Amino acid sequence: MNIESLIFYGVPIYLIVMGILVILTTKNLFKMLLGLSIMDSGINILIVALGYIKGATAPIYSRYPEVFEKVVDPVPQALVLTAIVIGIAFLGLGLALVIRIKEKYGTVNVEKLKELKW
Amino acid sequence: MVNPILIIALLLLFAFLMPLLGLLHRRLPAFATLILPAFNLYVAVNHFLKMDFIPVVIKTGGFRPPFGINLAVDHFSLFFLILVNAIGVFIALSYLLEEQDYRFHILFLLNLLGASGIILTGDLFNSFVFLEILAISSYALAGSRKEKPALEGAIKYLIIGSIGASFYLLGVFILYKVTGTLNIADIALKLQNAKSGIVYLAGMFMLVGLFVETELFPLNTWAPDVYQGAYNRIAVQFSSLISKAAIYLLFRITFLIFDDPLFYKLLLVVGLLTFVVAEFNALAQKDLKRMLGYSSIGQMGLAVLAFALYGMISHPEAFFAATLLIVNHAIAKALLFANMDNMSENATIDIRSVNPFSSLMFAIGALSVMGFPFTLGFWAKIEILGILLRTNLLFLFFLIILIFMVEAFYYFRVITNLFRGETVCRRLNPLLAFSLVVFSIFLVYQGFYPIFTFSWLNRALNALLNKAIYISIIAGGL
Amino acid sequence: MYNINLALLAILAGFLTFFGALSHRVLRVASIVIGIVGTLVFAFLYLKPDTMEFIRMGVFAMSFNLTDISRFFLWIIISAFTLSLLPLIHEERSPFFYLYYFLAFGFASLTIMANDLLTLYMNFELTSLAIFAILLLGVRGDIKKTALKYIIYSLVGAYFYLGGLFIKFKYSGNIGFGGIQNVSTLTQIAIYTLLALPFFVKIATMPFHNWAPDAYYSASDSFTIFFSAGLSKVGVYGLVILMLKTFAELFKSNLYLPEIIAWVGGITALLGGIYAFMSDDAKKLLAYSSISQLGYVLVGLGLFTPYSFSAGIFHSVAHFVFEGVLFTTVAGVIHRLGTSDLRRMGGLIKKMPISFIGLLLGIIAASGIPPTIGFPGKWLLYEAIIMKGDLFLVSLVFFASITAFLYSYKLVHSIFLGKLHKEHRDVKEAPAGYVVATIIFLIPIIVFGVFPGVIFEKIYGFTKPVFNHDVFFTFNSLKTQIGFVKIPVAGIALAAMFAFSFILYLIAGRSYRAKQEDNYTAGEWVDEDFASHYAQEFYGFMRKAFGKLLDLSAEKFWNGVLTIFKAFSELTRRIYTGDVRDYALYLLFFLIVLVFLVGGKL
Amino acid sequence: MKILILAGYWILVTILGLLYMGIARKVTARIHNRYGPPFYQAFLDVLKLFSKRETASHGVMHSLGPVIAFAGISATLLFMPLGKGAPVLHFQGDLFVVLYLLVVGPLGMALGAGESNNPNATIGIARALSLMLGYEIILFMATLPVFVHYGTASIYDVIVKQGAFPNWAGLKYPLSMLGGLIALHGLLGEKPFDQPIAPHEIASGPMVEYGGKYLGLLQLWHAIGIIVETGLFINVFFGPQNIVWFFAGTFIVFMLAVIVNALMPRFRIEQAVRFYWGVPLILVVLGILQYYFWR
Repeated sequence: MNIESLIFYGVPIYLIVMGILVILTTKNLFKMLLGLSIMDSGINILIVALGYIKGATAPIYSRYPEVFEKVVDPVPQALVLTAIVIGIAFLGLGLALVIRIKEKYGTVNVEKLKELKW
Repeated sequence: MVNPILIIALLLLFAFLMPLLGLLHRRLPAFATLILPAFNLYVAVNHFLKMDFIPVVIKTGGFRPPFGINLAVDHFSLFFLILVNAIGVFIALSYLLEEQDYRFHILFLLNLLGASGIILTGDLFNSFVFLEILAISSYALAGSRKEKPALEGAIKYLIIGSIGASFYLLGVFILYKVTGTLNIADIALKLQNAKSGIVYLAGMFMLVGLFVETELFPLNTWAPDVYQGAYNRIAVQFSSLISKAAIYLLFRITFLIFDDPLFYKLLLVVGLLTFVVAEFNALAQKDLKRMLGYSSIGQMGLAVLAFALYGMISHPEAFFAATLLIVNHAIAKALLFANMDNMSENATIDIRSVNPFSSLMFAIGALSVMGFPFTLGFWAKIEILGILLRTNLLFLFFLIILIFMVEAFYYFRVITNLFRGETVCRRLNPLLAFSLVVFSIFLVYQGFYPIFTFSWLNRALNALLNKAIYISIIAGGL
Repeated sequence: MYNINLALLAILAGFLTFFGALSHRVLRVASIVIGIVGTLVFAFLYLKPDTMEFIRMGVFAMSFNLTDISRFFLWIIISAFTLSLLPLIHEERSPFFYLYYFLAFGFASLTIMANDLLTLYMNFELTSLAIFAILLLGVRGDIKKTALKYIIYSLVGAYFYLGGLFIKFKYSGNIGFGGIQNVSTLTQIAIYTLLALPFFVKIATMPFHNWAPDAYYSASDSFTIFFSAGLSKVGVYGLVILMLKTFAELFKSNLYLPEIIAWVGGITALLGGIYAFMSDDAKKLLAYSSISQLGYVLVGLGLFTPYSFSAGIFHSVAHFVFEGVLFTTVAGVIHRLGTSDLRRMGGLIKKMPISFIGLLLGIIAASGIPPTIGFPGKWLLYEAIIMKGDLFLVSLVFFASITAFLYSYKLVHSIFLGKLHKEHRDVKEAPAGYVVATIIFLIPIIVFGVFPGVIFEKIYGFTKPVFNHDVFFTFNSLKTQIGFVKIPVAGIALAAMFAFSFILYLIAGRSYRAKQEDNYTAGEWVDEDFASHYAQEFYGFMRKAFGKLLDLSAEKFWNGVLTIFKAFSELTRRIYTGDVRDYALYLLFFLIVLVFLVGGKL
Repeated sequence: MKILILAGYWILVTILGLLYMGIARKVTARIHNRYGPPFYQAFLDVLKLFSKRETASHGVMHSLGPVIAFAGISATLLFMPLGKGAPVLHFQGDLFVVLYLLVVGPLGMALGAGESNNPNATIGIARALSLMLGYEIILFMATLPVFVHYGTASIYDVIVKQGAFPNWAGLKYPLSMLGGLIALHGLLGEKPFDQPIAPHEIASGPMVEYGGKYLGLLQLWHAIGIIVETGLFINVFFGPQNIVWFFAGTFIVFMLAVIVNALMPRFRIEQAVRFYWGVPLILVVLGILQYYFWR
């Protein structure tokens, strides 16, 4: 386990765990969404890290075939780009919902959001 | 034949055009939401009838599979496409005259887009994108009713759903990392013989994402809240459209990629748990919609259970039962939830004032869900009991029968109350009434003479079962 | 003309009556009459043995066959149905009621014509559903609870039946009525129990009888005629067909199963009788009497000797006749009085003489006194049990038959004898429909009572192939290895002695008509308001004699079962705490479990 | 011819029955240390009752009740063999015919008494019917092993098959015989089982509203009833080989009952029923077990 892989894998996993911990512990809905976002970022970073090839360059189309051997896999990055967009969409929607909830309930405390249960 | 890619394209186009249409005429968006699923339905049926059993690959951007994003169309996906779009037509038609913001129609179209996309796509990452489109529009739809319960349900769904979706993405990526491709058929081809442990892990991650959408225990915690809180038409969408598209994906990738006893066992246990817990919970409910929601969950569990029995008996009857159950449930639950519009708001199981028409519709829907003879549900029940008996698990067999009794109890409790209540004739939405009648007639007619459903289902399942052809045609890049 | 067109005809007539009832009273009556005539004409002209099938799906085809057995029971149902329609003419009900009524008949007849277990199941379920709908249109009592109870009992039975059907299919490879080979006895018994359960429920065998008193009590009065006299025969038919066609070998070879079933029947007969004479409502009393009498039928069928089996089937015919007349006359009385409470009736003999005669002969038949239709079945049943050698069972059955005297007398006394209440002074005889039905019912009570051989001959037709036994009857006498009875002799002896003592009565001086209040009252003055009708707590002292026995309640038991289910559901629903953090935790746990699942493979 | 013989037997039984009743009154009186009426008092009673000029009736059923009662018991008599060789209708029916015909009489009387609108009458009948739950089953279970032992349900066949003294069924099945005797006591309605009549309580119950010819018919019914009921017991357990034995047997059994009657107080009705479900039930169950295990 070298320092590189520690950063590559440790950081995103740390982020994922932190995100989940935030979701599990906070009472604040807003913070919960932040936790979700953190977790999302962690997963995105993990994907990018997994797709990285050491010493390779960006996967930009080139006329010189020798460049192809040294580019990283473009697919994970494309995936992550899409995932980021999706993440933003859900975060925006979630925040909108939180605002609505604040209007209706007067609070963003999840413990107060237990009208529907059992 | 019309290119199925148009389904996705047109849905997306009109979703963007909605504000414009809304400017032209306030009724125009509603009509657009009717015409699009109707068009989709036409395309799907057309393909279903004219296609032979070989799946068709629709290339996008000129790449041949396994490169590029492509649509893989066979009878199985078309069957689900027909189902989903039929429900879409049903919803759009029923609520054609209802005053709604155009933004609502955008969400509806996006939802339909997500569902259709999941069903049509042949690409794993693409499926993730469509799943997210489906999910996000669902969150919005669930919260579209600006009432406390709806918002509460929506935010719960949003949180659980996005955690699940993140893991789905992770799973997809791990698969990509192992196989180097995102094409479902290609992945299946490469994983056909050797599956390493990491593939199992990927599968589990993906299943977590899918279980949320297919409302399986213990990830279905959001579902009853959404069913209870959302508009009735949204509840219809959840029970008959969203979860059905998700279960298609579950079936497809489980059978195609993770065709392994471990997965079937997992699905069996999860399906059974879902079924048992949900049906028992329904027994204890006071709120009618919540009860129906639990019943929906239970039916999904039963369908997954039936599907998972394939791992034990290796007989296509398992798929047949599962799919038949899904069809029956989609239609019957659409009937039940849409019918809730004719009843008083926040109806409890002790509902009293109701008009005779909606009582009748409720009864037909409930009888079909229960699997009463001469409804479509009867055949589903027969098939499920049949495959359960094939497994020699007599305990399971009788457990399911016992749960059927529980189900009968809580449904008949409501039916009893409905038919004894003093009748108050509320004004019926004529279009809704029309579609309810069409669906109930379908259920009863197919109960008498299910040849139509059976033959279409058989065609669909032939396509699913011919895994080798699917893989060779699509991954082979013909 | 297919036989199943009978059901189609009934459904058609049901819709006709539905629209008739919607429009005008006269049209309603006319369409009911059309229903009666149509059913009878079809039954007489077109019922013939044939088989047909449609909707073939894999191993399943919906098939119908009018065998001798089905024809026998079909005739009972047709008779009960048409006769119960006569009183129905006078009942003004919701249009749907008539529709369901005809539907119940249609599906019941299809059930009986079914040629395989699944077809039988489908039509049986729909019969239950139609009855459920009728019960929802009940007239008194806790209707919702009653209807729910009925359908749940029926469905529980039916679902077990479905389970049994599949297991039978697994072992025998078909869902016809054919037997099962090469299967252990225990499995066969299990399959039989599952398959027979809905029919036990239908004939209200204890402990599955709870729905019956409530259902009979709350249902419309003319429907109960059909319900008890006709529809319960669907259950009897089911048991008969299972025993004769599917499990004949099992019943012949197994020592314990026949005994157990017969004992269940005997206990049902006894407890049904006891509950009958302890109940204070006419309809509930009759309901329990119906349960009790069907208990004898079950004893006969269960014991599975040629004599007992014939006796059981004969007694089910008798049950149809006397329960029919009892329910008809009681329905007439309730129609006039507006109450079914025995404590609020009394002294109607002068007001409703024909109903009285009907009820009297009904209870005589129910008690099994010769020469009525109740006698031959019971006689043969006793002899059969004695021949089988189970002396305790025959004692039990005899004990049960004594209870029949108690509830019979309570019924007839509380309604027709004793003091006429003031407010009933202007009560008239029951309307024509009731009277006509009563009179028609009375004919078979006597005719088949004196000449039981007519029915036994039909029964012999389908028991012969199974038991291969000799003819034990002539048209008016029965003979077993241990006994013999020539019923007309008993009848003639009774009649002659009656004539003689009547002459004695005539020549012995006049009698004058005393007023009702003109009584021996130990010196007290009695006027019209004096409450001298003994109907409250008629057998109240028996409460002390029975002690704890009356506290035995199947209802409590089943409620306990339901409570367990509900408690379990209260437990499972706690999983859904409503807190989204818990939900996230579940997700995480589930994920960890999944990871552990694949842990070994990593 | 046959009918004449039947009629002769019927008249004989009626006369003897009335005689038994008279003697019973005498015996009871002597036990009570009274002088008592003459032994032919019952005849006088019946004659007197039938010669009454006018009788009160409460309605058709009230009038017909005693008629049916008398007809029922008479018809039963025709099916009851009077010992071996007595030509009656026994070959046309067996035990169960007798048991069910035996009910016609009480039923008729119950119907008649019911119409009288006197609660005492109905109470008496309710008690009588309830008491049946006690003794009938005991009587039935007592006779059962005997019938099964001889493989027949015909009373006459039982008489013929068991033969004379040492072969009496009552000696083969003493426990059943004892149970049967106790049951017979209830059947006869003697104390402590006279709750249906209970003169001091409910004014002789069902008979309360009857007088004149109705009571006369009921007296005749009672007279025949005594012979039929005790006769059933005698026929089954002591196989009387000729008609003299039959009447002697019935007389002895009846006198036994009368003596017990004279000495006993009365049970409450539920006590009486419960009494039958106690010791007598055990006796007859043992009798049946004896048939199974120690024939």
